[in-house]
Amino acid sequence: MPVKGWIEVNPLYCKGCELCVSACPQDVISLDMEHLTPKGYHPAYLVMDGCTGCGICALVCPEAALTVYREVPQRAARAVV
Amino acid sequence: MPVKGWIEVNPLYCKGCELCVSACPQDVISLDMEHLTPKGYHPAYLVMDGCTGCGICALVCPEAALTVYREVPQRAARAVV
Amino acid sequence: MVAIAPTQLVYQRPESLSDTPTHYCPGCTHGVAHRLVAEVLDEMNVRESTIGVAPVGCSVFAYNYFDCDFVEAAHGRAPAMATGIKRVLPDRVVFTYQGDGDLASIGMAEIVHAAARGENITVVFINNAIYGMTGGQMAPTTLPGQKTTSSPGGRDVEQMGFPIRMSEMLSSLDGTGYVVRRSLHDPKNIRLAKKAIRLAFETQVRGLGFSMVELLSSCPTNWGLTPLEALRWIEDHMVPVYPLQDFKVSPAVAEIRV
Amino acid sequence: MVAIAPTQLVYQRPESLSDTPTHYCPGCTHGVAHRLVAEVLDEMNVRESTIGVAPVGCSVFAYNYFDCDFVEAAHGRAPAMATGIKRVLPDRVVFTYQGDGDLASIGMAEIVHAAARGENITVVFINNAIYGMTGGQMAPTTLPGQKTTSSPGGRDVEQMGFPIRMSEMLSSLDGTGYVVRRSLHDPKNIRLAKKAIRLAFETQVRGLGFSMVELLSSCPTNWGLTPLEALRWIEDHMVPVYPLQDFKVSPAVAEIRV
Amino acid sequence: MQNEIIIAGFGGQGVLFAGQVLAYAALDEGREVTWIPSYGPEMRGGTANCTVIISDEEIGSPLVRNPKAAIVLNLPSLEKYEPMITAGGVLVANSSLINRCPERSDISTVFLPANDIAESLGNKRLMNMVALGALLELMPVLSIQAIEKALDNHLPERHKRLLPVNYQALRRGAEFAAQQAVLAAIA
Amino acid sequence: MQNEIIIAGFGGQGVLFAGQVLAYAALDEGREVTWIPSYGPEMRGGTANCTVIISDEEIGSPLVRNPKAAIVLNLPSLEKYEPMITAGGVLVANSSLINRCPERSDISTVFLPANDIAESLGNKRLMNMVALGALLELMPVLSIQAIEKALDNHLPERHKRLLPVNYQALRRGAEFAAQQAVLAAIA
Amino acid sequence: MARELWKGNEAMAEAAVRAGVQAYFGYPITPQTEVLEYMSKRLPELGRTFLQAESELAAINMVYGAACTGVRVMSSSSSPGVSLMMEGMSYIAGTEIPAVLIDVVRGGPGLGNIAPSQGDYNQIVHGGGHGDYHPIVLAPSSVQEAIDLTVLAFDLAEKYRLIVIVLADGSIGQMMEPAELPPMRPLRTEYPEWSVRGAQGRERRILSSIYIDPIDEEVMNYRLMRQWSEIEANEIRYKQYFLDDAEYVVIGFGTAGRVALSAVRAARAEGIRVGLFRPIGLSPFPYAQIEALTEQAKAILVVEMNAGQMLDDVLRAVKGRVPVEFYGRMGGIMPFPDEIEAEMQRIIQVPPVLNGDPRKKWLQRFGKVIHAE
Amino acid sequence: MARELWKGNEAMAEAAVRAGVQAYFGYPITPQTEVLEYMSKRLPELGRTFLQAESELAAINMVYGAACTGVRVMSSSSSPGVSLMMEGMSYIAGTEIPAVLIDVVRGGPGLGNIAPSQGDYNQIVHGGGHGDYHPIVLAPSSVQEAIDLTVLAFDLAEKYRLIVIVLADGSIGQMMEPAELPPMRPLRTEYPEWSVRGAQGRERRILSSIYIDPIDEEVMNYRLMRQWSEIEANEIRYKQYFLDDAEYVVIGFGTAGRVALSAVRAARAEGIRVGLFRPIGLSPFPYAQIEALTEQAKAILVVEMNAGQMLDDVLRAVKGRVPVEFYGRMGGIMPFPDEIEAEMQRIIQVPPVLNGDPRKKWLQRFGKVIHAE
Ligand SMILES: Cc1ncc(C[n+]2csc(CCOP(=O)(O)OP(=O)(O)O)c2C)c(N)n1
Ligand SMILES: Cc1ncc(C[n+]2csc(CCOP(=O)(O)OP(=O)(O)O)c2C)c(N)n1
Ligand code: SF4
Ligand code: SF4
Ligand code: SF4
Ligand code: SF4
Repeated sequence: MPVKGWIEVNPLYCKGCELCVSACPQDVISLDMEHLTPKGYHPAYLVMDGCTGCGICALVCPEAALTVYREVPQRAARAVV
Repeated sequence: MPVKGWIEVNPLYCKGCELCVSACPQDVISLDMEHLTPKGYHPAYLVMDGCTGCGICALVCPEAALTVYREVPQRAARAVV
Repeated sequence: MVAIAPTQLVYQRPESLSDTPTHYCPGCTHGVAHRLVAEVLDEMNVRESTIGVAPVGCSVFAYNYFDCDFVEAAHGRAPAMATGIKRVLPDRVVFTYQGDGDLASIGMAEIVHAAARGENITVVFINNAIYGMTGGQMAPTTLPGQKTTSSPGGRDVEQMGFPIRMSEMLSSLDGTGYVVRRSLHDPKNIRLAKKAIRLAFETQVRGLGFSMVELLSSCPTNWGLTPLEALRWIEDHMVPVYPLQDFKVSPAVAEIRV
Repeated sequence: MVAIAPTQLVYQRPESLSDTPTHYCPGCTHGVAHRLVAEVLDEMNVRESTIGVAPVGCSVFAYNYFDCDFVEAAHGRAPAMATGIKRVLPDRVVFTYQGDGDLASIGMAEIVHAAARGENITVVFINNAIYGMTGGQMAPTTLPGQKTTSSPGGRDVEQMGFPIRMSEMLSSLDGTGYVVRRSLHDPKNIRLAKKAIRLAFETQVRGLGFSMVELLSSCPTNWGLTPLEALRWIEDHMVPVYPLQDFKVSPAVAEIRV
Repeated sequence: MQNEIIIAGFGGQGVLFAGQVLAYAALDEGREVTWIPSYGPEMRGGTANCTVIISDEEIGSPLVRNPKAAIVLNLPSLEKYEPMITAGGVLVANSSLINRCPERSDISTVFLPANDIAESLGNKRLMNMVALGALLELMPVLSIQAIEKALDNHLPERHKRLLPVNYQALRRGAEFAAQQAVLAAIA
Repeated sequence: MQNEIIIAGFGGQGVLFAGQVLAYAALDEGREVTWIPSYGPEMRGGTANCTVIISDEEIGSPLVRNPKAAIVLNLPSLEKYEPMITAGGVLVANSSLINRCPERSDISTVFLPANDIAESLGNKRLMNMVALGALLELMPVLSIQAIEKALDNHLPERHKRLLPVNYQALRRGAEFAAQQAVLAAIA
Repeated sequence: MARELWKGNEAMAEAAVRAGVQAYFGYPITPQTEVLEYMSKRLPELGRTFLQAESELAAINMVYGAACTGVRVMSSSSSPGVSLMMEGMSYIAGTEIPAVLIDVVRGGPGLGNIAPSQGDYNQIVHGGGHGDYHPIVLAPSSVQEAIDLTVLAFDLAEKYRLIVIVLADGSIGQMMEPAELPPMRPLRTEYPEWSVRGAQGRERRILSSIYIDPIDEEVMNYRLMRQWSEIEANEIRYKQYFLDDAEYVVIGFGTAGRVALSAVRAARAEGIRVGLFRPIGLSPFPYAQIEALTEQAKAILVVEMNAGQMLDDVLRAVKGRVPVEFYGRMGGIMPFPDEIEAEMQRIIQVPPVLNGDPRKKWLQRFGKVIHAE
Repeated sequence: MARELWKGNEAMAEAAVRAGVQAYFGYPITPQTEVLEYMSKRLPELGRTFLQAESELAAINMVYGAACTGVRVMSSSSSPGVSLMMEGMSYIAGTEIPAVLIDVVRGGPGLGNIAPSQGDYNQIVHGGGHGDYHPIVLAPSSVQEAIDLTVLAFDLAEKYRLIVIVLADGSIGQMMEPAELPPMRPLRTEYPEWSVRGAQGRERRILSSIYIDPIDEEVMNYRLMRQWSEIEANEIRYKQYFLDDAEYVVIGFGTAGRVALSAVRAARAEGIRVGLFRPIGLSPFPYAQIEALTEQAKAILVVEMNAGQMLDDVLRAVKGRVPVEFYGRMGGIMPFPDEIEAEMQRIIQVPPVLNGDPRKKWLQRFGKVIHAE
């Protein structure tokens, strides 16, 4: 069972360039056509489950708009705690 | 018997740098300590026989002060005439 | 009560970036280059001893986006300005961030001499094959045949000259310690670019001479492409002309382990 | 009557030199370079279609010594000025004559870009490792350790930078057709230098791109040597740092037979 | 007699072109005219605007603090220019992107969904023409015909096929403005 | 009371240094002084000169058209400066390199073989000191002793060993001038 | 040719083409770039020379070279780029050859911004490189004038063998107005007797700015100054509006002048007897004409888009005979007509006094205008 | 310290060292090169920074960078090299940081020659790069003054955060005179609150000349102008000679001023009541002081080693109240005192009239002086 991850998109920075959208290996990011950022762009967001927290979206993001988290598998978790 | 040659030194240009003097394979050029050029230099001149008209002095002269002549050996002479 | 799985932070915005949003066009990889530099400053923990020199070009406002001391140079003179700073503050980390018009056109003399002097500075060179800020004129790095607003018929190399490969040219100078070219068009290359930027800064802090990382970067706006198409364009058209290689890695630099 | 042996003229002052005596110091090989260029203009019979561009440096008065049209450029800008001339008069022969301070220091941007553009001009580059006219300051080409009036302790490459090898650097540019280095320190090398100058001008008249001949030249006055010692100094100290080679001979140029 | 019109909105909303069409039409009608844009990098992403002045005599300043009319296609532009318009002037505001009503009562206002009308015509880039049509209805400094002629004369060849729908856009804008005026009168 | 001295000759004849020695001596004597050279590339090969002004008050112009005295070490310098000297002034000319006599009778002149005297002292570079000695004999603006002190104080270390012969040169010049003056008086 | 709608920058470029410019060398810079872009398309079409130089420094030296061949040649730039041309301009002046430069001024100093400004007045009119020389400087206030003056620039440059600078500003460059272009002139086929084009069957020619002997340099400087006196006599240009019965005179050039025109019209509408004097040639400057105005004017208001650079020249002309007041906007801001009208009203209500420095007085008032204190 | 014999160029260099210059960046050019050569030896001895830049353009931008760190930094050059620094100077002004430049002026325009001249007055005092700003300009007339003004230059540059230029000429640079140097000042160990040296435990600092919004640029320009008014009030410098009872006034700066002094002394010796006013600060210019002189002077003679550049500023100050005459030598020629004395005699014999342009009148006469016609 794959690790579970998620991203936070900071609307202050995101410009809806879609580079993360096309870079995401799991294809789980897309633009949110319902909302506009303060600068007037449609921001990226996680459309569905499946994010593994691989961080590739953050790697390609020109605006450093992304924060990426990952759920720590139990074994690792102990290590962490 | 080697070809006979000679040089003319234009005192307008010669600066007595002695580069021709040291370049001359026959060692027949030297500076004329008796005379000064209009610019106040001791000019180069042919001190003795032996110039073969090889033209090396002219090749190294920074001032293009030298004209080089050579006597044409009889055979060649016909060709020339 | 329910057990909550502990979570781990995979990536967050680097500290060395200020919280000012950039003015770059959506998808412009200037932003990626900024981020990578900031990550390296964080990792090397030199933000507080770093002084950046911004160019004239789209990145003219770079000083707003980094959380370190910054100065703004005249067009093309960033290497001279950086030299002035580094010479009086040799223990600070000094870097310039320059576009291809700034560095390879008007600033040619200053970059060549900074490299020849072995100035201990790091140069982040953004090669996007065009003048972005002024609206898409030809750069020295513009590709043969490429249409720009000042080469409307496409760059005719016979009339307008050949693309200049700065990294190749500068690497012939003895003062250079580390000169490489990387690209920002996909995750793999972005990772390699970051490694290179790290090595360039390490070269500087060790006093091993002039270091420069040339980065192939996109200008979707003036190329008239979407951000994604622009990345493809880098891969398909720029990389063949600007090979991604190490052009100068001095022996001392080769030994650096990070 | 006596038979007079017919005589043959082995060498005489070239027509393309005016009859003005130079202001160069005795034994300065600037004069040799002038002579060779003039001989080539004679041989190619292009004196009347040639326009020379003089630099700022000891050869600032070059225009007085050649019997062809001439202009005098600002310090380092000869390649730009030559470009302006050549672009409006493409069928004329345009050459610049520049010292190492003029070409390699202040004029770096202009020479690099003229080369990158493949400007169809010929550059005669006099490398004497020093600033002659201003009284012997350090040039970009000054040798490591060499004492000059602005590097009184000798050139410390760590502080003052490394010698710049212009021919090597420029030959990396696609616009160059012919880039070589020769020396003026003895008859053999002077002959080779002349051949190179001829080839450079042939490159231009055939429209085969930018051509440059770098000539290692003496500055007895500022080196503090006699003219003869100065030639030795070239051979012993300069040639090892500035190898006498062909750095760029484009295929088309390689085919030229003269 | 001089009329000043400011057209403002996001870059890409065609505000500069709308102004040029006005200017061309004025030229073709033999009037004096100036068109002056905001220019430079701030256009990137940010807002763009242009000022068009149409007059019967040599025009002095190409900029005015208080224009006779303004077309505002987004909220920032409304906030910037509504207060500037001279009393008795005209304001055309794009309700598609502006979520609050204009406030002034001493000017005649059209609040029209330019984007929606344009999209209903199958091309949202026509919003500028819709707004222009509305303006001319309330401020007949030039006839719709003149604008159409200008479009015909100056639209780049490759866009000529779009002429009819541009005409439509102008008229739809004008009609909408006319109706609103009527309603205003009734109310 | 202000005295102006011009020293002129070929580059390499030490005219600039002779002027500096004068200036140093004046300084050590607490006088006001200026030394100004001809400078730049024309020195290469060509002629060099410097003007020294010694005064008791703040010196205005560092150049004068008509100096009180001139030392000329070659023909061009004689031709240039002889006519310039103020009436009653002093001219020291180097007969070793000048093949014609000075012409003016309204100034006191020394025509001395500076090169030959210097060579007789075993070092022809001393010709400038010989000439300087002669000048001071006719125009005692400073004492020979003052010059010697200046040489002692300001001659670069590596040349210090040459001090005695420099002194000699000064005195030989002075003596020659004195004799010539006597002869002139007799004649 | 009929009137068409032209953008200032493109109009100046096309005007140069019509005037027979053979070669253009330039470097991009806002707000001038359209000149270069236009030339990059137009000149190759005509088989003439366009080259984007590596810098303004290179561009002016390319112009220098091309000018030596006797053809019509030009460059264009904006403030920072023009600063880089100072050495080259001095060389061109010292070589006595013709060249044309367009400076589309932006806000400064330094990188500043790209908005319209007149901050280069001093550098162009008084500074302009080392040594004793003067360029002719022409300041258009409309697209039509920009066209006419660009053509004139080439004629004057050639007539007097010097640099002529068209000093525009960002608004002239970016504005569109109806304008008429002159017919296309044929390119020259004969070249001046000084031009360097190869010594084909004639004595060689040399073009240089060196006069190593000061005596020669002085003679050359004298020649330049004598010629300048001639230019001062022949090449004064200005336009007057409503001056016949004017008691108050506004003086402004270029865009500031045309903005002032609106203000003057408005004031006239209220019956104020005010007129406008707009210098078109800034160098040589219309000193005599302005001095003459002191006989009718109760006061003079100078309006500029800078901190009062032309003001100093006006003061020289006025010789303290009538009060001079100043109003300027700086850093890329264009004044609105109402600001200038307000200044006129103020001057009429509170007649200004003779003594005191107009610039200092303005700064006192101006602090409040921009809420700087 | 005792008086020693110093060459002007070396004296200025050592004065800068004593004043605590931390870094020097320059490029060789006659007649200034000794400053660079001296620094190349002296600064490394002291462990300070000397760097021969690749050009004047690079040098001024290195100065710009070093100045941003808050240390004392300078460059030096001569006319053509200074022209290449115009953009950099404008940037330094726009960034409001201190820097010192020495310009040892030579004959121009163009390459011209290397002889002493004052031909850069306009470029330095009025021109000096694009945009609205003023450098402080100090003009020494002796080696001692060159020393004192060089030290002062650093103090003023720092006090007002701007460029101060020491405007010398070839003769000041090459001349030797007795002079006394100030004691060595300790290098600074604390740095101004604006200096960029790394954001160690503080907010980051940015130094830039951009104000992309004209509103901000205008506020910055206003700040510069307000400060300049302050400088005009505080930093006027000049020296007066024999003026108390003078009926005729000679005005000249730098070397021209000291040559004039000889002429004035000679005239006084003949009982002529003439005095000398020598501006030491050229920017700000002593307008008020010169205006005041019009109350005692029957006529004013301006003497320069150029074609009358400061003359225009004198005319502005004089406001046409007394006749002004001009005498200049150009292209690298230094006037002899007798030329100036002759001019005074002429003025006394034929009292000059108020109207007419002094420069034109001079040119009329001057043609004969140099046999140019
Ligand atoms: C002296 C000078 N010349 C020209 C300009 C105008 N200018 C600003 S940015 C720029 C080129 C920018 O292109 P590049 O360096 O490639 O950076 P990019 O915008 O593509 O990131 C130019 C020519 C200027 N500001 N200053
Ligand atoms: C803008 C400018 N900077 C500096 C100078 C002074 N200058 C004249 S020649 C020269 C250098 C000459 O050296 P180089 O080019 O090597 O030629 P060389 O004299 O050795 O033949 C310099 C710095 C100048 N004339 N103009
Ligand atoms: S890459 Fe960054 S800026 Fe682009 S859409 Fe994704 S989060 Fe937004
Ligand atoms: S090489 Fe030439 S200049 Fe030198 S001595 Fe010989 S002839 Fe004279
Ligand atoms: S113009 Fe090009 S380089 Fe500039 S920000 Fe936009 S995309 Fe990036
Ligand atoms: S100084 Fe040197 S380079 Fe110049 S002429 Fe003399 S020897 Fe030749």
